[in-house]
Amino acid sequence: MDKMPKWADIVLIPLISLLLAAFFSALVILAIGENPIEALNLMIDGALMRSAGWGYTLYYATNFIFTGLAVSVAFHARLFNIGGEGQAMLGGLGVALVCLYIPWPHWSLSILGASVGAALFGALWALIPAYLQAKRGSHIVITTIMFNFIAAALLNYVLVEMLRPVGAMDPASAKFPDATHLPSFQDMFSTAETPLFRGAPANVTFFLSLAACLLVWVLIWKTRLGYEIRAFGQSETAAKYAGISPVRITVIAMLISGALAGMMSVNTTMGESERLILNSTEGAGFIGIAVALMGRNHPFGVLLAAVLFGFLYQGGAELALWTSIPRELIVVIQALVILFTGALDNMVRHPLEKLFIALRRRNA
Amino acid sequence: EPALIFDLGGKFDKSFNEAAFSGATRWSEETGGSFREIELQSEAQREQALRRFAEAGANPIVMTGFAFGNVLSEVAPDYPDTKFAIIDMVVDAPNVRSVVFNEHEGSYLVGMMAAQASKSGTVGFIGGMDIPLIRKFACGYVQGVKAVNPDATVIQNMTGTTPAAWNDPVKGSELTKAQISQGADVVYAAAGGTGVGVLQTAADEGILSVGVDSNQNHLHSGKVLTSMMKRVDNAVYEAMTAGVDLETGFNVMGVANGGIDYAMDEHNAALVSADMKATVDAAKDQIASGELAVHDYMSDNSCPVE
Amino acid sequence: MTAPAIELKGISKAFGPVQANKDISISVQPGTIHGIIGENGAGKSTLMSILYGFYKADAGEIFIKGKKTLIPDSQAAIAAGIGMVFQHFKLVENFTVLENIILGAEDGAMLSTSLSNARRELKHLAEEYGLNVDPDAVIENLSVGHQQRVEILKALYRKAEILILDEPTGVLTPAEADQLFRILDRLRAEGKTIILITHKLREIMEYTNTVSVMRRGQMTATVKTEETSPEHLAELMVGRKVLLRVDKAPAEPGATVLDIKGLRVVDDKGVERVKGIDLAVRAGEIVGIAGVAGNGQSELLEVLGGFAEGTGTILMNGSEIPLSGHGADGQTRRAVGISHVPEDRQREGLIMEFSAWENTVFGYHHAPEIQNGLLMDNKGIFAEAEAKMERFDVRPPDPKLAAKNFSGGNQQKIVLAREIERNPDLLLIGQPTRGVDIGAIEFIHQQIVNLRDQGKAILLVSVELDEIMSLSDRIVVMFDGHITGERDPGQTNEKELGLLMAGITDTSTVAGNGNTTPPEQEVHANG
Amino acid sequence: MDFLTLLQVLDTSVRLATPLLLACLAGLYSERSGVVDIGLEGKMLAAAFFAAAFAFYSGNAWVGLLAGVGASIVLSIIHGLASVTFRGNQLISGVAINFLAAGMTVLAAQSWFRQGGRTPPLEGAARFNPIELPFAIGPNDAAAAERPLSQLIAEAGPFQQFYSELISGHSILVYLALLTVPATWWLLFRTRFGLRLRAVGENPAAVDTAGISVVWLRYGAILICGILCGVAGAYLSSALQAGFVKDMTAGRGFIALAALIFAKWRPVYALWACLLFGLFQALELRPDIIENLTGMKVQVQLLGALPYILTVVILAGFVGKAIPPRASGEPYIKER
Ligand SMILES: Nc1ncnc2c1ncn2[C@@H]1O[C@H](COP(=O)(O)OP(=O)(O)OP(=O)(O)O)[C@@H](O)[C@H]1O
Ligand SMILES: Nc1ncnc2c1ncn2[C@@H]1O[C@H](COP(=O)(O)OP(=O)(O)OP(=O)(O)O)[C@@H](O)[C@H]1O
Ligand SMILES: [Mg+2]
Ligand SMILES: [Mg+2]
Repeated sequence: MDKMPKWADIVLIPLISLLLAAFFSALVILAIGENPIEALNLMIDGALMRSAGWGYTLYYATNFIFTGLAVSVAFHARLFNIGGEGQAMLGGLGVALVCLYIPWPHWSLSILGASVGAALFGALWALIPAYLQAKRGSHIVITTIMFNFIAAALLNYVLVEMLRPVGAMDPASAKFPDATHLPSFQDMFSTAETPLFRGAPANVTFFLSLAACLLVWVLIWKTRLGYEIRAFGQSETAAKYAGISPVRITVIAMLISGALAGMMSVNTTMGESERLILNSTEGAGFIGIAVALMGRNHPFGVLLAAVLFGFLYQGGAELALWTSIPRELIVVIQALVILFTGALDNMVRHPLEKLFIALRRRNA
Repeated sequence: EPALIFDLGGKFDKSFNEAAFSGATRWSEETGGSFREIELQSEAQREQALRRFAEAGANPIVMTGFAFGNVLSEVAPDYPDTKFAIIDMVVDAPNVRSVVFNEHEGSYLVGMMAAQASKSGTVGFIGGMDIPLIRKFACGYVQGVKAVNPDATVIQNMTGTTPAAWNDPVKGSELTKAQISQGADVVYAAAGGTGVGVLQTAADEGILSVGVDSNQNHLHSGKVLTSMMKRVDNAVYEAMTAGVDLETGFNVMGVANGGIDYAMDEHNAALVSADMKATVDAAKDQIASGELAVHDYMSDNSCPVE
Repeated sequence: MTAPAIELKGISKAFGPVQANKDISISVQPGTIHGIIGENGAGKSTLMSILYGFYKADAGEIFIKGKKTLIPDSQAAIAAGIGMVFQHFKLVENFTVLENIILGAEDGAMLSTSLSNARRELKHLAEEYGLNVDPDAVIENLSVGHQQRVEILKALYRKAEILILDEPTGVLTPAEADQLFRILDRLRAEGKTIILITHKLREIMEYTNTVSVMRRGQMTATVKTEETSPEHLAELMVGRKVLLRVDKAPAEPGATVLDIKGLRVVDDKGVERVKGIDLAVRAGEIVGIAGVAGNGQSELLEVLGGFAEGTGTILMNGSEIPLSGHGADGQTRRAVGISHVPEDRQREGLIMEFSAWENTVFGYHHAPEIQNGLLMDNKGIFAEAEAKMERFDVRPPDPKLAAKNFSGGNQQKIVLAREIERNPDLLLIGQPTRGVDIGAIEFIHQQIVNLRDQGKAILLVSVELDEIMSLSDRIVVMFDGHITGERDPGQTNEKELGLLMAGITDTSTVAGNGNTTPPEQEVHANG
Repeated sequence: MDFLTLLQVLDTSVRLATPLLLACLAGLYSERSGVVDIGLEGKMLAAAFFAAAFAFYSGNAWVGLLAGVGASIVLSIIHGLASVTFRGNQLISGVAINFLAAGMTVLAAQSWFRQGGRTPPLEGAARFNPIELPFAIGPNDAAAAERPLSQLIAEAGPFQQFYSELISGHSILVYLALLTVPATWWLLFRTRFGLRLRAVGENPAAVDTAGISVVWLRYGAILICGILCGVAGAYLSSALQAGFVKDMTAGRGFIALAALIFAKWRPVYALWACLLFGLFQALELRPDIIENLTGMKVQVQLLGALPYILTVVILAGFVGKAIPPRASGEPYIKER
């Protein structure tokens, strides 16, 4: 018999954890002498009450969907991919190379090419940690952390020494050709009478991320590979018994994970900055962890959590713009969400389990 | 209402951004006006900050730092009624005023100063992020040093290749120690917030330092030889004073028009002898009159002296 | 009568929804060996762990020598003179014997004095009880028997008056077990009290003074050993009269299905576990492999099942199958007609978090008939699972329930349903009835025999001799990675097999079919 | 490279290795007890901020140190709650703590000092200043001689150079950190506490059944970890630097973690590993030396990434296998 009903596990616990995180965030805001209610209003106002606000919210959400999916696919195989950041950085490099060195006739083709480039580079960056974990038992958490740093150094080198146009100051590549410009929400939904999403970076990549959600859902719950990934994640010995190769699954799951993380760079590098800049990932790889935890590793949950974090990001930026609350508030909120939904999960779970068992005893 | 956007180093970097801030403060004190400001924390905020200020009706919008160049050239056309001023970068748009400084001239002057103050004949240069702009500082400085003492050695280091290099005092401090151990007894820091560490360590270790952008002489009174002043404060002050009538186009600030200078005050009076000052002032006049041309690294991406 | 050494009153303990102990009372006299028997999961270990302070009881009281004693942790238990040797040893593997012994019982904050004192004391104990171990040996280099000695020494070093042993002989050879019991006898003679958990009715009958029987978390009876019989104990254990005898016709072996030649297996620690085995299994026969756990049987099954690697030759229906590298995996094995009921269904045979229906294709998820284009035919699998669960009488017959929520017997039925219904040429089956209740045992045995009667080859591994003897058409005994003998179940007895299991191949003195202990009595003790 | 240059580089290495060493030993206690801590970075960062803030307010570096240690301990306790009491995922907890520290330090700095997420510079007694050992040549001698210190040292004999340049002139925390190495070794391998600590990281059930509380042992280790991280952070902001700036730990917590693996969870090896990584960081500051030595331009990025690359190589088992304490990373769960 389960200790508690399924709905409690997938809805109640995350909700309570989220409320706890929100409560402590409010305390933090109070502690720095601001009003949490006002802050929340400002965030909602800036992120959700204007179409441009949504444009930013969904732009950030797109990143988080990709990295959240990346973390959750690996999680299904019991692999903690903390290297989304590095994989996304390399993904950006893939995008840049594809956009800069291949003459694209139209954006619809270039986005495909860039996606392949991003996925390939991201996957490649996940391959070594995956291989080392599978073959040599090197702990993937440590190796992926190390690979984040190595990626930063590598990207720095490539940008400064190779891709930076002569005489330019920024460590950034040249601007991509116009043919690679992705339609933004503004391009797609604005009309002369009703300007929408003005200047917001959300772009067609958002739909790509929705497709990724769907694909991951099918992959995990409808295909043999997904079945094997989940089986391996639950029990490695059983997987071996069933003829599922741990090496193969570890590598494949990490490749998919890395590819997804890399894909977020299509959004940032191609969709927004239209050139490769140094820090385009801005921690989205790590936020993927929070998103996956909150979304219970389910693509739909990831989608919801990503939008929530997109809201936090955009709202936080607005706060920084109009109040003296620094943008780091989001980092704190993010930390609290990870803490309560991830690390302190049992703090909420155990009392609830006891409650449900007691309830059941009484009813029995 | 004007707005001021600080680059990643932050408002209190004791140098570049702080100079901009003091210009704005001077304006607001003199006029009683108020201005909007934001310190950027991330790359993605650049565009957002520009747009939100523009939409909120801020005018003119002043920003410090070359990194805004790309974004501004995209945003400016969307808000034709808003005036923008960008410092350290040229953006070609009808509603943008681009302010650039002849840092090489000022660096030349402090280079002369450093060479005269040095007993060991070895002086140092610590740059922030390794970009052409900072090489321009370095190149001017070396020219100044060699003008006084052709045999002098100049040790050059850059803090890094990423924007983090503007804000890494630990590394600034260690680089200074490294230069001291190589014999340098005057170091010039053109490194934003990193320079705080350079000046601190120079003071700790008993050598002289040269500040940058703002007048940094007071940071360690009696231990900072002088500062290469880049009157970002003036540029901001002027932009804010002009308000919506801000004259757009290209604006070069140099020794000739007082945009660039070296700092003398009570904190370094004891360090600079009348002789030294006279030599430097002579060069300053020559530069102002055009008699002496200091090579600008960015004109051809190379420096004639090492 | 003196005050009992231990008295437990009304002990209850729940693990989440599982009630492991329910209102248990028991009293143990000093200077006796008290046996505790019961099926797997009956709650024996839990009860003893409560006594040792490892778990905290939800309710109940503990009296030591007539005095009410609170045992909130093991420290208190040790102080009360209780020592426990757990089913799974609690040793720090990369520490030395000495370090393990002083751990928690150091004299003073500095190690050096503790170590030298302990070294002296250990010498004493070794001489007194014949418990010889090298104090400087590192635990992971010691044999299981020696590790157990360290555990006993640990207890004695802490001056235990009451010693609890949880299934101490499961991992020992018969000779080692004999030696253990000699030590226990000596301790009893000194007036120490011993509680012995075991599944082996013979040990109970031979060595204990009293015995308690547990069933489903409750204590069903406590009796004097001399006043009971194995049959009676078995009945107490399962709650009804049991008479288990597998009805089967004589085998009619056909062609050789499986032919093993010179098989060797080295485990991941580099230890050779199977040391050159030749064995053939024919269609229509059940070959049973007997042996003490850890003598290479498990590794043999694993290599055949494709999830461990080995060297040598294995022919399946006449064609060679790879033993390492490409093709040496469960998928390929299944493709050539080998099905496998693994020894540990919870860790190997099932994904406990998966629902029952998902588990019914585990290992066969690549089978073409359950695919629907690129995707898996989940609807079809579900329907088929429902039918299978019906046929195998899985209770509750709910395919959506997670595997972890079925009882052990029903979990085993799910695995069997999956493996048997594939209609394999060869069925590998390890410990088919471990932790399964008697009713289900009957059913499972019947299924195995039916499969044989359909002309399939079956290779059975079980540590329960009785199961081997009643099911097999041919018995092969393994010891230390070798086959030490092959016997006809009708022509042998437990004594003879026991000797073979201990590696003694000269069995002329005990050979024959004069069974000393009829198998059907001992079967109940399978639990 | 001449002797003096070598000394200078080593001198810098020692300074830069100190925070690594403290954090590495902190991690050693934690992991030896079975609690993996990827939150070293966060604890150091929090400590760096609070140390600087309180040193600034009080004008006393020791007060700052206490505050830093306090902040680090608070985070340690959160980690303990998550990984010991509530038996959660230790990695996730570590990630959360890193973010918490990264965010909170800037929030607090901004709210207290309004200087863009930094503290005001520390001066005088608010910092841990270099200690000049007896008979060493130091700034005082330089002032007396009215000549640059570097010249005085350059003219001294090799032993005096060695003594004055490398041994003398560090802050007290550097010497403290170095002393922590033998102290840790002694505690770990010569005392009862050490025996239990090592045991609980290998097999908590063995410790538990021996009548020792796993929870308290682990909290003890976590506490020591907090203290050491606290000192490391305080060192960063009030000895190595004069004040706190945002993200000033700059990945040192992770390098310390790497060093811990490199050191195979042993204190003396940890010292060497941290000195090696300190040397990398020192060389990163002196590209001239590398260029002279190797005769070619070495990318600074490569140098910066070297500790991480080395760690991966070690993890891959190409240079001796690193086997962590067996129970590390796993919460001790008795009852499911
Ligand atoms: N630590 C635990 N957490 C949760 N449930 C447990 C735990 N230990 C035992 N159980 C459950 O409690 C019940 C009794 O288990 P226990 O180990 O006491 O049985 P046992 O009689 O010793 O069985 P065996 O003969 O297999 O050793 C079982 O259902 C078991 O699954
Ligand atoms: N305080 C010390 N001073 C000098 N050398 C030491 C000191 N402590 C240890 N060593 C030596 O340094 C090496 C590493 O020591 P460390 O403490 O890391 O492990 P160890 O004591 O060898 O551990 P173990 O007991 O597991 O073998 C060993 O060769 C050890 O003898
Ligand atoms: Mg048991
Ligand atoms: Mg020194």
